Amino acid sequence: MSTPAPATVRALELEKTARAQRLRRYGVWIAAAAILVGLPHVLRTPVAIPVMNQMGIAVVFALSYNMLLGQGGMLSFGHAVYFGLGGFIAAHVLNLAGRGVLYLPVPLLPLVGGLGGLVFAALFGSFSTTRAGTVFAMISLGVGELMASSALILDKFFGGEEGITTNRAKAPALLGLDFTTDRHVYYLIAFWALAAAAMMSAFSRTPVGRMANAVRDNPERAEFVGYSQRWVRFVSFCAAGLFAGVAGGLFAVNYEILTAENMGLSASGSVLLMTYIGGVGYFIGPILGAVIFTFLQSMLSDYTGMWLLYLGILFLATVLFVPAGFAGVLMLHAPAWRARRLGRLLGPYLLAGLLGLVVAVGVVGLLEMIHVVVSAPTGRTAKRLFWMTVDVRTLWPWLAFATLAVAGAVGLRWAAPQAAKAFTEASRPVETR
Amino acid sequence: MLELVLFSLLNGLVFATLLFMLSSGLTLIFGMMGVLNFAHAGFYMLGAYFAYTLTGYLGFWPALVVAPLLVGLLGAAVERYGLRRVHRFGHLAELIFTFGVAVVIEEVVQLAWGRTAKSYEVPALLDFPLFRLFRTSFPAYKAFMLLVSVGIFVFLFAILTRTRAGLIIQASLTHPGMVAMLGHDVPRVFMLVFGTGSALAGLAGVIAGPVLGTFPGMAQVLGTIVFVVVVIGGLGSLTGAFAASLLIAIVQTFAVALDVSLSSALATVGLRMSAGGMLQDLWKVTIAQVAPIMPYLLLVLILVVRPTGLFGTRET
Amino acid sequence: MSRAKSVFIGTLTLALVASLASGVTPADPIRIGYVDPLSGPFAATGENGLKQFRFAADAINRAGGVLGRQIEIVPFDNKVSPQESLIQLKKVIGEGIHFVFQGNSSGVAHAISDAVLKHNERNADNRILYLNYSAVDPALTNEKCHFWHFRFDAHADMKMAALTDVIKANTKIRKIYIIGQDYSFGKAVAEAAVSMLGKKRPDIQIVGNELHPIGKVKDFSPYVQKIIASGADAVITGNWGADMVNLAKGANEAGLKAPFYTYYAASDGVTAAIGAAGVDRIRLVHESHPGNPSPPKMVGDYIAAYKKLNPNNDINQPRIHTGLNMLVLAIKRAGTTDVDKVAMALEGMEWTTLSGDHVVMRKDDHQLLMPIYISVHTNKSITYDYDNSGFGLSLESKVEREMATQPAACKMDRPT
Amino acid sequence: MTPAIELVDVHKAFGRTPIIWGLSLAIEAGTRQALIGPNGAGKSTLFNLITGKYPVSRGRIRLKGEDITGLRPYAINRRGLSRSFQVTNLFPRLSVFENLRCSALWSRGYGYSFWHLVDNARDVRERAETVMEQLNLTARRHVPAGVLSYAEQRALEIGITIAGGADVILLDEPTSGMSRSETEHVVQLIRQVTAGKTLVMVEHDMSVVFDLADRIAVLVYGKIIAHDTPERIRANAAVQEAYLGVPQGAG
Repeated sequence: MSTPAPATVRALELEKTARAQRLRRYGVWIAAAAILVGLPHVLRTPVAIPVMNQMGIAVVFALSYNMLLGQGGMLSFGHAVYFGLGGFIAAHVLNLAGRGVLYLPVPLLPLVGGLGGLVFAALFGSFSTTRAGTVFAMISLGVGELMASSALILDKFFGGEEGITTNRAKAPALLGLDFTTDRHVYYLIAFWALAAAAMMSAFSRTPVGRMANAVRDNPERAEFVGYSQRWVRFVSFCAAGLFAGVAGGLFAVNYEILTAENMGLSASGSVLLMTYIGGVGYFIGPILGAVIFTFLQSMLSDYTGMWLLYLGILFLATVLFVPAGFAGVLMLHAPAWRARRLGRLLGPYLLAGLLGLVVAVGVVGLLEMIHVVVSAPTGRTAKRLFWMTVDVRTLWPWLAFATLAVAGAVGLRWAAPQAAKAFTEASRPVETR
Repeated sequence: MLELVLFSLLNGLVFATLLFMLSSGLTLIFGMMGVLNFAHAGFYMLGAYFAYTLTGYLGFWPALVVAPLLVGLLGAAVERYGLRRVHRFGHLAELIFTFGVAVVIEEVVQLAWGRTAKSYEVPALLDFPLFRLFRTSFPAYKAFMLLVSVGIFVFLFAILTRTRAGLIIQASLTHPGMVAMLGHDVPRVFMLVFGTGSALAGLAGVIAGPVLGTFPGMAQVLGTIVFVVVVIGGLGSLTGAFAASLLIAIVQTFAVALDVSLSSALATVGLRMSAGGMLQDLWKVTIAQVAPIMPYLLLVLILVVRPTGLFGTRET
Repeated sequence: MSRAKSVFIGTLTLALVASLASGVTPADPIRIGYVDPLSGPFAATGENGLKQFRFAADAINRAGGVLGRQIEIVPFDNKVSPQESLIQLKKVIGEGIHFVFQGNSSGVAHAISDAVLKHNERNADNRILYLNYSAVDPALTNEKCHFWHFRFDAHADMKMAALTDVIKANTKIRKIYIIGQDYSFGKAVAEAAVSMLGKKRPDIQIVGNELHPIGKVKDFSPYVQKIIASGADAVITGNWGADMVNLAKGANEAGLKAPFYTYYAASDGVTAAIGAAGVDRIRLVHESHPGNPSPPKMVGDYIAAYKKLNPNNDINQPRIHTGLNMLVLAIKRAGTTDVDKVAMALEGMEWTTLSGDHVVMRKDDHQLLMPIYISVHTNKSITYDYDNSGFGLSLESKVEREMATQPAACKMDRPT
Repeated sequence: MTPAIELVDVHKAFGRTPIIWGLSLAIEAGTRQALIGPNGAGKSTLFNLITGKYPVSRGRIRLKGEDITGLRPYAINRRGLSRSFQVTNLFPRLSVFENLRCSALWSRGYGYSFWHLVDNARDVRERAETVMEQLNLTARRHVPAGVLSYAEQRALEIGITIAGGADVILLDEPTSGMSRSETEHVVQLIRQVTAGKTLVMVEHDMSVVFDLADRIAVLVYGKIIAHDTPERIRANAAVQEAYLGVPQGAG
């Protein structure tokens, strides 16, 4: 017969570990805040702050998307709709504030965006969350296409192709922040990104957040423990729309322009991709994905006209080799970390990584040279590649890059199993005495 | 008016058959493997580009056969060496994988053929007006397109209903788990279906290239319309895909002819909308203006009312 | 300290000194940003534009550059996205570049123009100049004009004024159909056509005024059918890219004989793709001599020299040559690269183009005033074709500068 | 006294095939009711009708006197009825602890709250702890349900059913596929966790049925042919003819 006593004792113990856990959790947030405050002082290139602003917005957007995909199991092709609508509404409100029609300091604008996202998520969610799976995905696709096209047709609200512009410097200043520099905006975005991330993390630990996981796993059973799967999905959907709207509001502040493109299918596709390569199964996944994706998207194009090709190859490689995303790879190493054996992995990983790099150099070299042959002006046969200049008319660079690619691949075939073996070894649980 | 209706109908038919060629493969892939194949339009594009190059060496007619075969082989290879490995990671991984394939195809096409549009032309043999009625002529090539897709439809139906492979495919459409238990090599069937689907998309590209243009954005122009057809028709239903192709093509074609807006419609019944406010455009937009987005409206409406699509039996 | 270590540190110091020194060499080139699509579906246009800029810059550099410095074109890929353009603009600013050319898409142009204005207002010590060589929405030099934007292409209304002059003279045209992409430029074309035709030829009937979504129409047959049903004698369209190609093809298939007056139906693959379907059907309104049938010598030489270097591309935007040379002249006259002073020098500047036309940068709105050419797509007597297709543009008529000039409606704030 | 569950003239047909045929049954509150019958008799269908998974074709169903006909499963659950499934039906990616906690949320009044943190919800956590203890799964608290052993999953299946504290509990073949000793353990468990509640159970293992049940209803081809105490059922000729046929205990 059960006596409540042992359970209570255990509960008390758990209380203690829970408290430790909570402390650790707060620690993470405090550390994140410290890093965000310090970053602009460390990264001093002029491009760093604009790129970090972009990343901050993407992080909020991707996290909101993962509330649907990772937490709620809803694959959406139209999440940018709520980002865009939130942004448009924020831009219009900012314009009103600029004209003195209403009083609203810029730092509160993301809330307006969030409200806009929420209202429209509630509207479209009311009929699209009835089902999960493909039906949901396809309705989101239809809604996405409809809204993106409407943005070009409904000229007055969406401003047609050139969109709606606004001016954050004209709105009332708060605490002396007039947002005329990117740095001001950086701190605004950093604050909201952190706040939104904390709230989204908290949401996943609320009853409805937990039930979103349950409904994702087994909608039928969720109904038999008292929850309507439709309502659970609807609440998640609205929350995701809210935070997408916050991201849209941040976008309005940062870029001071909203266009139809922000609501389009490619914007919705990007957020899916960044969330996926980051890792849908982990809270940190979308953050990693957004940072990496944004970085590649805005920096890769400085170096090559074929950056999309490399991005495509990255998707393929991610799906094939690290299907749980970058966060998944990191988390796989938790056992090895706990066993304090990460050091043993350094050698094999370094070797495999180096060989992987060799393959990449070879492949990139070949592709870039083909690109030169196909599209450069006649006579321009020289190409700067990896800090050297090669001439595509001569044979040796072709040979060299091909050799690198093949040799690297052969080496990797040998080194990868070694690394995998080392990983398995290191992840073995420590024998308890 | 008769002229407009007649030719709209004919054009609608031609467009419908093109849609069907694309969606037939996709619906089988979707229905059997549950994969939202984003690379499908990419294979369509490859078909057009392969045919463009092959036409230069072999002429149009051999290219008509060879290009789809090449695309089909490529599709089968993508399934065999890519999708099959990804399959165990779930549908989402498969979707991202096909998305990656789509991006790579589009970029490789630009790498190989350059970024400008290609002058892939209607073959001389078919480059004449078949008949002329009133002021409009109907090109022979379009009649040829009609003929080919009707042929494809008959061929597919025969395969699905008369052959052993077809029966296996049908069985796996309705009872996905059962076929493996009957001792059939499911991965092989998947590869075949994926290859055939890609080949059909390639064929659509070969045929549509000269009419709709052969350029790097051709896959994107087609965009998601094929998904719309497949979903409206019902996942895995060939008949559904056929009906939905017709429906969408006809709706789109005839919507273009309708210069009616909400305000003009209201005006005929005596209501006057005062134009004003942020959404004033909503009243002024004509049906013709929104014709190309009608399919998406249809998609949402149909899915809300009937989640299985018109002819489907399953939801996912 | 070991010998190897000291050698290492020595080398490092040397390298450092060398790199610092190289940072202040007087021969530092004047860098000019080029923000346009270099990837994605519109990359063909962007890449060809970049090549034409580099070609023009090379000629300037061979002639000694400006202020004793060379000029360098620095490309930035904006993927024709307004958002991405702003990111690239931040990079431009971060790299210390002060002059930016952009042309593709009026939507992007609005975004950049607006961002440049805000940036210059907020950063008086670090301004940038936006040189628009191709985005033709009239608003850019009218209600949205500002001091740091200059346009080197004739805007949509100027081109329409020229076009309607030609139509005015053609008494055979009684019914006109207007079709365009549903966005600012398409609408601007339609509006201008309706109002100008109304003034110049009130007897002409507008039998259709159609807008369709950009890049979403797969099959243009239904639209062509509508045009045929309307009995139009001529069609005006601002369509570009695939929308233009497919419209022309649809017209050809259905046997629609009416002429198409267009803005962007040439080169970058469009000419080749339209091919025979456009012969004697497509008319193009543009800003320079098309090179056929008998081009001015300068135009011919320029095209030939470019073709020799870039056999797969065409000189389809001679305004790139005009814009870059005018900027260089302004820098020379200002004697500095200070943005405000260069802009002052550009105001009112006169220039003779390759076609031999005298053009002038109007001070009131920063719009280059120029004559307009109207040419026909053909394969007859073509010396300089497009896309190596055998098809090209042949001059039909020219509308002089005065006729094409539109009143300036710009209220500009100048820096004091 | 109002019956816990009362079915009045319930019919159910799939397409043209009738499965349940004019069935009426009253289950007294506080009893352990077993439902037996040959395969295909409609036992699982009956469960699905009572719990709202399928709508009835005709007839009424009452729960503690309240009409619940046509209500959705969650609405019925909220009125104090909970069920388990014959084929294990858990939240596979959630841990054992989360499975139980999610199942206890609604009944503790948290609803669709997004203003509470579950970690702070002490009552729910303690409930989950208690159930976990009862199921003997405490050592497995962090393990995702999907990777538990079969017996553990079956135990968790019951745990999810009872965690919400419903007073009417329906168990669909709780011991199916279990070894003798596992079965004994589960029977113990059921006895323990359903004390003072109404239990309705479909079961094929006759020893379990006769061990646990206060009352047994025999369902054959969509009809109740007998409903009585175990002793009387054992002696009932009609039952023996229609169903048992073989000596009892063959299991």
